[in-house]
Amino acid sequence: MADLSVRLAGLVLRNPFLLASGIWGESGDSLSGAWSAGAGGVITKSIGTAPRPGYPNPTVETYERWGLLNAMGLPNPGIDEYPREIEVARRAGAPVVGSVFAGDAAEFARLARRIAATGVVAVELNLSCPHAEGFGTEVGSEPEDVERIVRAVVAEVRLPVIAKITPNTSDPAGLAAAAEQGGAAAVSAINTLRALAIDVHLRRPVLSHGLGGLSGPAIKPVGLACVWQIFEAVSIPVVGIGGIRTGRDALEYVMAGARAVEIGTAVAFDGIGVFERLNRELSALLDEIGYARLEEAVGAAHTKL
Amino acid sequence: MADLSVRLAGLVLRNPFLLASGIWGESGDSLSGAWSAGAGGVITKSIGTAPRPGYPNPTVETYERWGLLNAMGLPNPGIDEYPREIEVARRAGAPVVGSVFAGDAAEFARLARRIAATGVVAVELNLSCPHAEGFGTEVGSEPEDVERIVRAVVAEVRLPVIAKITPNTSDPAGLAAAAEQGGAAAVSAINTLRALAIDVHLRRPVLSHGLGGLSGPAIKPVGLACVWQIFEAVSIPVVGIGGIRTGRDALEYVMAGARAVEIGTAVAFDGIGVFERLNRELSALLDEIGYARLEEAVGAAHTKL
Amino acid sequence: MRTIVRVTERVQETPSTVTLRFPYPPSAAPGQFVMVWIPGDDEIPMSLSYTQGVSKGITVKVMGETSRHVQAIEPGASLGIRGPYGNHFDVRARRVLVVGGGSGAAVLAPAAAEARTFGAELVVALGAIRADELLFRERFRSLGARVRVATDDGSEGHAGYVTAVAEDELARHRFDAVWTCGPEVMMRKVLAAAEAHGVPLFGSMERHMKCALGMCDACAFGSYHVCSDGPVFPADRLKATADFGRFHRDPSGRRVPF
Amino acid sequence: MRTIVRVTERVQETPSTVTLRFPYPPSAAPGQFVMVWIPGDDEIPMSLSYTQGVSKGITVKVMGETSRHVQAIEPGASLGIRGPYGNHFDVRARRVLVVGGGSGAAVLAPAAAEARTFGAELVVALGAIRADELLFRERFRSLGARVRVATDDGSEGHAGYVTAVAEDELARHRFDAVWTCGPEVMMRKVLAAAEAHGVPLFGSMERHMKCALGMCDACAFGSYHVCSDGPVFPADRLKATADFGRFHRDPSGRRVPF
Ligand SMILES: Cc1cc2nc3c(=O)[nH]c(=O)nc-3n(C[C@H](O)[C@H](O)[C@H](O)COP(=O)(O)OP(=O)(O)OC[C@H]3O[C@@H](n4cnc5c(N)ncnc54)[C@H](O)[C@@H]3O)c2cc1C
Ligand SMILES: Cc1cc2nc3c(=O)[nH]c(=O)nc-3n(C[C@H](O)[C@H](O)[C@H](O)COP(=O)(O)OP(=O)(O)OC[C@H]3O[C@@H](n4cnc5c(N)ncnc54)[C@H](O)[C@@H]3O)c2cc1C
Ligand SMILES: Cc1cc2nc3c(=O)[nH]c(=O)nc-3n(C[C@H](O)[C@H](O)[C@H](O)COP(=O)(O)O)c2cc1C
Ligand SMILES: Cc1cc2nc3c(=O)[nH]c(=O)nc-3n(C[C@H](O)[C@H](O)[C@H](O)COP(=O)(O)O)c2cc1C
Ligand code: FES
Ligand code: FES
Repeated sequence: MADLSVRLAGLVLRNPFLLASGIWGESGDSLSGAWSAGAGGVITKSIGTAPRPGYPNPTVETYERWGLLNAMGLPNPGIDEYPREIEVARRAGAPVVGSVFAGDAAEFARLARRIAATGVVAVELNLSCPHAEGFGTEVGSEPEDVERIVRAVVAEVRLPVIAKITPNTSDPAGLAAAAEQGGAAAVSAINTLRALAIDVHLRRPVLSHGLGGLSGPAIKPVGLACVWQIFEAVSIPVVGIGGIRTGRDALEYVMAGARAVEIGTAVAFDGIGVFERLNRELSALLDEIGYARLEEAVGAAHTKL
Repeated sequence: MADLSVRLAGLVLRNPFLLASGIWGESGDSLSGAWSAGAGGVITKSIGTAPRPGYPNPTVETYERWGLLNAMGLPNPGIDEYPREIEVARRAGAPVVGSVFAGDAAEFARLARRIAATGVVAVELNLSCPHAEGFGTEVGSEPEDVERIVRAVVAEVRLPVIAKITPNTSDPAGLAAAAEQGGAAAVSAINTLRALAIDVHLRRPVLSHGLGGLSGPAIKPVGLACVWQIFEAVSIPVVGIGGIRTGRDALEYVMAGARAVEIGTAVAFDGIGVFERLNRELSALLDEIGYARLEEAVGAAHTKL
Repeated sequence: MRTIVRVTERVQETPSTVTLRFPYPPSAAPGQFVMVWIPGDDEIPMSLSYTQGVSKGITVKVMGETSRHVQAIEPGASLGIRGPYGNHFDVRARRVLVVGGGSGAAVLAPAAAEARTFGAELVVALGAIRADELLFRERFRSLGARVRVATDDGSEGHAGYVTAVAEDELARHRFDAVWTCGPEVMMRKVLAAAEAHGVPLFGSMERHMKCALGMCDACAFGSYHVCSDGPVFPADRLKATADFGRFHRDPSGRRVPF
Repeated sequence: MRTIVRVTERVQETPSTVTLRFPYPPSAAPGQFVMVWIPGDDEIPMSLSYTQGVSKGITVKVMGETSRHVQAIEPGASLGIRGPYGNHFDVRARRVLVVGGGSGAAVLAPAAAEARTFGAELVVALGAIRADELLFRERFRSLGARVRVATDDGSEGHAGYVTAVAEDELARHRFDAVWTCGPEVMMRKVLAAAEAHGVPLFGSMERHMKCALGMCDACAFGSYHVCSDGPVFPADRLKATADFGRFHRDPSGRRVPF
């Protein structure tokens, strides 16, 4: 049985599978449910300064069996109410990473300080939501912005800061390098790809917001490329995200350079039991290939080109 | 039977389905084969100044049933030899669009002039190949570069110039607007998404070049979003590309703003017979929805948001 | 993927409730729900009130803007449907007490209909604010059920809550199961009564829904998600969930008291 | 998607030719080919020389760097395999003349083997530069085929091209089909002879291959693609294609004469 535990920016995770932000992340019971189901750690829904209802439905659209579009619109209970949810998850023993979104560096710093005070083990900055006006990609597409935001947050909190990078860019590695420059302890990639679904009979976009983000198996090759490029550009650890559904998918990310991975859409497609299966599959695969510890495989594919 | 013909930048196409660049595009017989099979027009492989063998195999990797990765490395016979292939296709009656790639504006202009002299009906500029050092995305990711290249080409040729835009950017609409500014008669989008495939047993990337481009059904929602955004930003016509396999896919692109579409990976997945099927399906769908002419549907989804 | 369906039939069931029928081939079980998209407007969860055959149905009570729009829909209009989602009632019970309040009867009627095909004996306790708002009374009757009603204003049957009728039935007769849907305060009382008489209870829950895929957490209900673990919950799960009858979550995920 | 296989067996067939066997479950027909990836090196098309059962095989002649690497592979090594691709010989013929030059026998041997299971009578005309380079001679014999050979250096059989043997057989006997694989100049001659005697011919072609998916155009052969319309072509298609025996395309797509 291969050792799946990983060290990530000072944390030790029992396995590399983190619940991705935005999935099972609004309530403390759900966060602890993901932890009981076998996640190595859980990331909260991205939390903002005030409660947000998000966009009207339809907010999701499945794309065949290989993708999912969403434009939730960053619904969240707001930083005043949310700490009680984190508390519930913490009491259940889950290592909780607090995700925050904001419109500028000062707001990011304020939110990060508040969420850091709730006992989370790290803070993830959502610099990459592709469909929320004034947030996400809109503040995270230029290296200077990323560096400034990360620097402002790092100055406020003692916890590891993880910058979540957008794939909707010509240079993901440049954004990651800017995050490193700003003092990030790790970068995570990718968030969803800007995407659209149209209903030809109704002659309109399906999602109420029009544009949304694509996740799920369809984006795995794009996520792998981002992680690959980022791994070559930075020396801080990388967290891989995008379309992971099997132990093999996860190992592909690890070999591309990820020390840990996040699981999102697979929870919708396969249920929360996916965490247990991922652990089982990854462990069996490492045994088969001949790795005693997952960490030995980090970046393994880079030595070959 | 709905009328599928479209006018595009002064051209009249019998139907909106163009053979995409890089597919069946190295030989004149193949180009005319696609035309006989029902394409509305054919686009050549991207041609450069000198012959290029491309990267060593493996150059392609299929991704389940919904995607394809490739890093061909822009193999092409070079502009000296290629005109004979165009001649073969022209003699068969096919409207041929000449695609070219180059490292800078001057080389683009020289190539465009040469290919324009072969009797093509338009020139497409590959500003978007994601995996060829010194070409494609590397010269087409900044609006200023796009504008300068397009301007240089437009100054050299009397034919409509189509700028093929990359999706590996934070702002596809900005690149399209730059192309319009430079004098492009149309923009086409999207080229492939930067992507990677890793073999965990061999611990290495599958494609010899490492990074490649993702095409096929997986990228359709991303292509639709790009076309949607571009349609809102420019007044020149848009050619939609990415993952089109059915008449409905094509109509989604048209409603998002495309006047014509290009078909690539579907030829690999479904064979060249896909053109006939696309024509049939699109025509039936327009009848069902109640459009007499495809052109009425261009951008139809924009009125609703 | 949504399927765009055309409404084939519209039935005004009560002054505030309308049934829409439309062809939708996927098979469905009573208790399951669909997400109903009113193009240009919201998409909302609706139980299937007709589950058998191709012609499915939903029965909509005016609650706010969107349900008002749904009600105004005429035959020929297009709806986007996805689903069915969620679990369902076990319709192979023998003696069932059905307790419905308000639009709750919408999900209980198809369950009763399918239970009849397995030969169940049905007693239905139906509550509404007024006699003319009693939903599916005739439908239950035509299934051979014994129907007892309660109205808030006493315009018919028991004057007051339907819970009293349910308690009375449980005290007098033996049942194998209680199925209930309605306001959570109502369901809490029915649960207490069923428990007192040792009868297994299954209640159909509602929470704000967005994805219906067990992902977005909008419908979080304690350690469950109504969209994927429910909407039908057995008594023990309801009782184990502190929020039951007390708190739900608004669209931002804030926990708000009923 | 490639399948990574482990080589289980390596057989030195002739001084310049090696067979590698490996477990690869997908079913295959004789004539079809696979793309063989030598990790860290190129990926090249190879006909399956063993098509039946799980243990497939390829038989590789040294042509350049990659085929030399393939040859050097020992049991236990990993190869990436995708396919099988392309069409195949119709093995339900009754009297077949098989004409193989050089490594061409690699694809003809499994066709002969499967034809035997349908009871075909086989005559094999086998050519090579030297006697020790005659590929699969014993394998054809053990199938019950009558084997005639030709060597460029006259070290065995007819001294000269195998086409002379084929012409001789066609002149003397009646055949239902000719199957051929080898240098295109050779196949051109065999085609002429088969035509002269009114015997349908099928030839297996080679072109530079990249995608093997009928997409990239690397293997363009007139209006056909060898990877998806071939590799086996009937005589009329070969004749209709001006490039046959005259031009192929290099990896850049340039048309170059043989
Ligand atoms: C599984 C399930 C099955 C349901 N079945 C039926 C049914 O068969 N018949 C019926 O009349 N009603 C049913 N409902 C309730 C119905 O979804 C709401 O009444 C409807 O969404 C109200 O929308 P509105 O815009 O008119 O109301 P609003 O004015 O927006 O709000 C009125 C009430 O409806 C609730 N609501 C609004 N949007 C949603 C949403 N997306 N998800 C859940 N609740 C929402 C609000 O929380 C509020 O309590 C069901 C709900 C769920 C969760
Ligand atoms: C359908 C098909 C089936 C084949 N079956 C066999 C077989 O069973 N046994 C066998 O020994 N050979 C077979 N070949 C030929 C074999 O693919 C080449 O000999 C091999 O690719 C040579 O590679 P190399 O790097 O050693 O040679 P190089 O030094 O690269 O070149 C030597 C020759 O091989 C050709 N070649 C190189 N790469 C390719 C490629 N990707 N596709 C096609 N030709 C290439 C070159 O054009 C040149 O003519 C087949 C070819 C095709 C198209
Ligand atoms: C419904 C949904 C909601 C999401 N919400 C957030 C969010 O609030 N913050 C964030 O950083 N990412 C969010 N994401 C992105 C995911 O965390 C993840 O980056 C993306 O979905 C790709 O991973 P996957 O393919 O495993 O889903 C969301 C994704 C989905 C599908
Ligand atoms: C094998 C292959 C080769 C390609 N070569 C080129 C090229 O030379 N020039 C170019 O502009 N695009 C090239 N493309 C991109 C396609 O033209 C098209 O933009 C992309 O594949 C998306 O469309 P699809 O999903 O229909 O394949 C190539 C794509 C593939 C799959
Ligand atoms: S509605 Fe999204 S989890 Fe239930
Ligand atoms: S090898 Fe690509 S078309 Fe045949």
